[in-house]
Amino acid sequence: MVPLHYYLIVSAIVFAIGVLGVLIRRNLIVILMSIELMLNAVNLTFIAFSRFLGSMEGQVVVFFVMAVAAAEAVIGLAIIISVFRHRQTLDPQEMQLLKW
Amino acid sequence: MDPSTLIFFVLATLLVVSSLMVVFLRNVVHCAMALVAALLIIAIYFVTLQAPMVGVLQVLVYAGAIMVLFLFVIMLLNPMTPEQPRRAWWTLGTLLALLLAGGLVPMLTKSEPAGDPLAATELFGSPEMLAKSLFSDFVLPFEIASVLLLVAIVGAVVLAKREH
Amino acid sequence: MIVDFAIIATKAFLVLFMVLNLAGVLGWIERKGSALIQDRIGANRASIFGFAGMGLVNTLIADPLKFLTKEDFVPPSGDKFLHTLAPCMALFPALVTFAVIPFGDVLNIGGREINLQVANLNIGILYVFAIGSLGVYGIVIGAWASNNKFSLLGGVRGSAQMISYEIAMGLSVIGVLMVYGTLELQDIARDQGLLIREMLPGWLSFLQPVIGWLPAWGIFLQPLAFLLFFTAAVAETKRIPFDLPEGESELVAGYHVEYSGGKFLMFFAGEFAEIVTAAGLMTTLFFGGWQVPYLVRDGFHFPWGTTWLLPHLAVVFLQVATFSAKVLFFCWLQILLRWSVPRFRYDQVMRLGWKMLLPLALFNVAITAVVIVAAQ
Amino acid sequence: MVTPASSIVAYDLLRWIVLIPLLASVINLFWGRALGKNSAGALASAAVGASFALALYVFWQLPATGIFRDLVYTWFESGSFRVNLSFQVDALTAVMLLVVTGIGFLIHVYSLGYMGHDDGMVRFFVYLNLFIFFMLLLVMGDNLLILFVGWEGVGLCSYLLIGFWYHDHNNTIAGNKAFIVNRIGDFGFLLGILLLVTELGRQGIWTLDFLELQGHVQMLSPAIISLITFLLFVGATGKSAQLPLFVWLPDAMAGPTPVSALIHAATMVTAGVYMTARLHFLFALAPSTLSVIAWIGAATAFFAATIAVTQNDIKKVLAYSTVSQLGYMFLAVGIGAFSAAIFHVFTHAFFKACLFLGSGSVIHALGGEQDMRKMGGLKAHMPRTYWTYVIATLAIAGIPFTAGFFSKDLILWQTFSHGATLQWGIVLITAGMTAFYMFRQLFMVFHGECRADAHAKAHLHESPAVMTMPLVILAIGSIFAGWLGAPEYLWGSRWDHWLAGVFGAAPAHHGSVSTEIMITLITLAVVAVGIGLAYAKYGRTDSKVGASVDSGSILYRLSLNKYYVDEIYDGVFVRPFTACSQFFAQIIDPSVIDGAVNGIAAATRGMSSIWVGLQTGNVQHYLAAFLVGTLALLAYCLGQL
Repeated sequence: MVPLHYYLIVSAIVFAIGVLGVLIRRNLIVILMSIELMLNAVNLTFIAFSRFLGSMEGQVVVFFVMAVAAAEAVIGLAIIISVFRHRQTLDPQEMQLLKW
Repeated sequence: MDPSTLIFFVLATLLVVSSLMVVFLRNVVHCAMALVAALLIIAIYFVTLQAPMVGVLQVLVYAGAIMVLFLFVIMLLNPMTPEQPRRAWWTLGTLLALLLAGGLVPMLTKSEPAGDPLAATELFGSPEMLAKSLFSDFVLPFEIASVLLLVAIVGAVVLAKREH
Repeated sequence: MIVDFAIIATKAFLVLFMVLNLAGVLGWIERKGSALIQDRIGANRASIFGFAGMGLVNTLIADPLKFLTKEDFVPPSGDKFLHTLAPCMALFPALVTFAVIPFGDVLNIGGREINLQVANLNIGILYVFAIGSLGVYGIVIGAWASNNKFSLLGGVRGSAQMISYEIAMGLSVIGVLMVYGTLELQDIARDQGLLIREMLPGWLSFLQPVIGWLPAWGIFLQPLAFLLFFTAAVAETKRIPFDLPEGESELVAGYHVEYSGGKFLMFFAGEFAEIVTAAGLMTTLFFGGWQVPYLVRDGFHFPWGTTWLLPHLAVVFLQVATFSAKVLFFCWLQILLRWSVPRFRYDQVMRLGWKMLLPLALFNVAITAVVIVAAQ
Repeated sequence: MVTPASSIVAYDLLRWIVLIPLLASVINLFWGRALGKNSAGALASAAVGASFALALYVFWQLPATGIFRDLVYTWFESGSFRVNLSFQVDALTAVMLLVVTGIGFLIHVYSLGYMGHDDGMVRFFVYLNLFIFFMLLLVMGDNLLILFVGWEGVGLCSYLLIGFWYHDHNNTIAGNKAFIVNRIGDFGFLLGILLLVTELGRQGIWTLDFLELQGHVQMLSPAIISLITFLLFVGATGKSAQLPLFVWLPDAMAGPTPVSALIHAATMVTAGVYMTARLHFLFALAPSTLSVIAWIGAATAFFAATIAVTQNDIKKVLAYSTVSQLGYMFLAVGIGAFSAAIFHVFTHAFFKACLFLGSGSVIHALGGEQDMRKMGGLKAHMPRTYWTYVIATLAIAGIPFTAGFFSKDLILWQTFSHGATLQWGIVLITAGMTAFYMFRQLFMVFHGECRADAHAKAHLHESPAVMTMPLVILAIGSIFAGWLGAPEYLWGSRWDHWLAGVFGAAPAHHGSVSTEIMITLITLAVVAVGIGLAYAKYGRTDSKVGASVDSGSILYRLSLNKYYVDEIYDGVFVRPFTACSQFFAQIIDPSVIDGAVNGIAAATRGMSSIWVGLQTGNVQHYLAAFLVGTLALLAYCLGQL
């Protein structure tokens, strides 16, 4: 039986990698994907806990996370499309109008 | 080392590698495919953790729908300009991420090992149980999620529609 | 332990073997069928010592040889890795889906009870859809990897079309799941062994003499669902009248313009495998799967009372044979479709999927729910 | 004496007495215009009439020592401190109830005629009904807070009605004056209530309920009680126009005459008396306050009378006489003769309402003329008004066997027998002056030749029946209302027995019946002198009214100008206050307050101009900062583990 810690550590690493992606990439689509990666890392911890605590709550939460992730991805991609239409780029550094 | 642990480590390696590929590959489509791989591996983890339902949903929703949507958008925009990274920012980001991982790992390992896995019964993770808790304890969140999805649909249509 | 493993391996091998062969046979059926319908002879050139075998030689031997010996061309500006990955991703789901489709009831042999189904998952139908949803990657990746405007367009079309019709497909099946109350295909198949009179609620008992003798097949309980499922399944296989991703007339060959040789063969086989899988699903969900009307484990029990006992092996054989026959019939039906209906326009495809199938499926779910509640 | 709880009876009818006028008021407020002025007025009058009928019914059922209670709901509750919205009717309340609804009803009817030509009639009746509602709240509330709500409510209505003809700026000013002066008094009143609650609370009793208060006030130390009662009395001086806060009442005459009759003569101004009577158990424990009240009452009676003798405005005279009569009531309160005070409230309500309505009828006839020098000889033109006026005048002057005679005489006798000889002297003289100025008014208005201008003469007419009927009824009341409280040597008083349930047994009379009769005779003599003087000066047909009077004397001018009290207040309080406000508004506010605010704003802008550099607009930078914060938290948690 694989102990709980292993899963947690793996998910932590994946999560950190996702953060890294969000930090350093300069392509909105990839950033969005990295966010999905982080979400899934968290989902993994949820499922692991639900398994090791023997309660369904974790799985239910993951279910909701998926729903929210779907909504988030849809909206994010829609935003990306409209942004790309206006200023032929996906580079977040190019989108700095929102400041003083 | 018993086979389940072996499988775990193999999957873990694959998962980490594919996640790294998501972050570090230059080509967006390659990133997407790497992410698909990562998602599938996580789905396998779910199944091994007695959450087959959620695992299948993972494949169905993430790999089957969301990622296809990503690819669809990538093809639609087809961004040709390759991104040029800036060294300083990369090093800073990597440093921060490493710190995060270095902080999280001990954090999570310090948490005392959870109780008996025997609590997981035969039915555990089956559609029945998931549905039971979904429609008994979590009805309200469930409904709210449905509304959220509706809102997302409308929002997406409004955002992506060409105005003219 | 070893024996169990061997049994599972045998089942898997058998199913895989059957599906692939069936795919080949379908190639032959398609070509000869088209020839018949278009009043030509067709597929009769290749022959071994003058033996053409009605084109069997052509389709089962010559064509594969030709494909495998052709040059495997990758467009220079394309993406080699993905270009290779795509056909596998197209073929793989079609093949593994069949794992959860039961092709018979239990087989008692040497004191063992063998469930005639490769993998008995308690989430069977969901598994089918999950794997099916992966099928789209083959097209999309292939289209993108070959870096060709036609194929890119085909890929975009394909991804949109397949996602759209997956939704309608899933929703159309929900009605069936509600009726039989399980996700497991083997259970669904077993439940269809009942007779309608055993399922009729009290307030409908006056219908007993009229329809009571019918077997409780999905087609009788969920006719609308079957129509929707059939349409969606055909669209999923990307064949005429839904061949927009391929679109010979406007996109040359759509997503596999740049494919040749073995990779194209894989796409080709994948398509037929999908047909087989779809046929298997239709059979299992709506036409009783391996059920023979009035045939139970020890023989026939006709509604008018006469019973006709059979040995176990005979029963199992009958079941498997029936299943195969049904699957073959639906494969033939889908192929026949290709030569008998005109193609849709792309916007028509989308409108059909979103504005007709989806609402109808939802309507079906609602009606089913109402009836079930009323029946309790 | 604490009323035994056994005699408390739950009685759900009470709430309707209060609610009906409110309902009528609301209906008129929203749909009055749709109904039309006349039907709106009819509705309003009917509503008050209904309340009156209910009140009579309740009065009929009420046992002498019993209390009816009607708990509507618990208004609020905090800890053990609970305040109910609930009503009670005991003997005292019953009297006030009948006065308010009965007289109120008559005056409503009267207003139908009086306000008939006014465009604001609907609004008028809305206010009037609202007033009745609040007044009933005041007299029927079973705890001090409900009473206070009613107290403030009637103040509001008084303000609204004084400024009813808001087109004339002076009326608005008069309304403001009434309101502000009352605020001073109410502030004292509120302080008194708060002090009472907190002090009792300190003893562990959290209540405002009258009965419970009655049961527990003995706990308080005398000094505290004196302070509380004094503060409460300050409120009473404001509402009941006693020295030094009487100045608003004369100006309040700017309102329509029915209002003056109802609010500023019969009911509202007596609220102070009612309040002191209602809290008699409290005041009884504060002899020092009582003596103060006695003195202020006497002084007010005299002071107002001296002003009244020279006024030429028909309503001003009545206003000052009201102040004077209120002085009598407070004198009675001051000497502990609560039932006598309420008795005078009762009778005074009749004849003073009658007088006001009569004057209103006169003003109505003369098309708004209020100066008595432009009247005279109206006897011939409006007989009904005249005779009712005569009766009411006799009553207020205290002619035997009229209502005023019994009540005023009772107060005088009680004062004397209580040993407050000095106050007795003062009010004795006041009685004479009362007779003088009332008959002066009678002569100036109704006798002699008519001095009205031609135009007024032209449409001189007796008022319609709808106005004179109430006058007649009130006149009858002005005679017989007093017979309830006849002295012992006549057929005796039923009044004291009636109120004994509330105030306990009437104070024993020191002194013999002979003394009492003698006191009465002395009073009558003084009154006769007053009447004689009035006749001599104004009664004879050859007297030159207006010019004849020796306007030269300093005393006369003092009196005519109300001792310049308004001017003094203006100089002492108003002007310094406005000056102070000016100073703060024009120097402090722009420089200090605005300066501070603007300074803060400027400082903020300066700081932000420094920090704005952090806002690069680049999401990833923000995320990095966010991540740093997360890491800090993480490090902290790790440190905890």
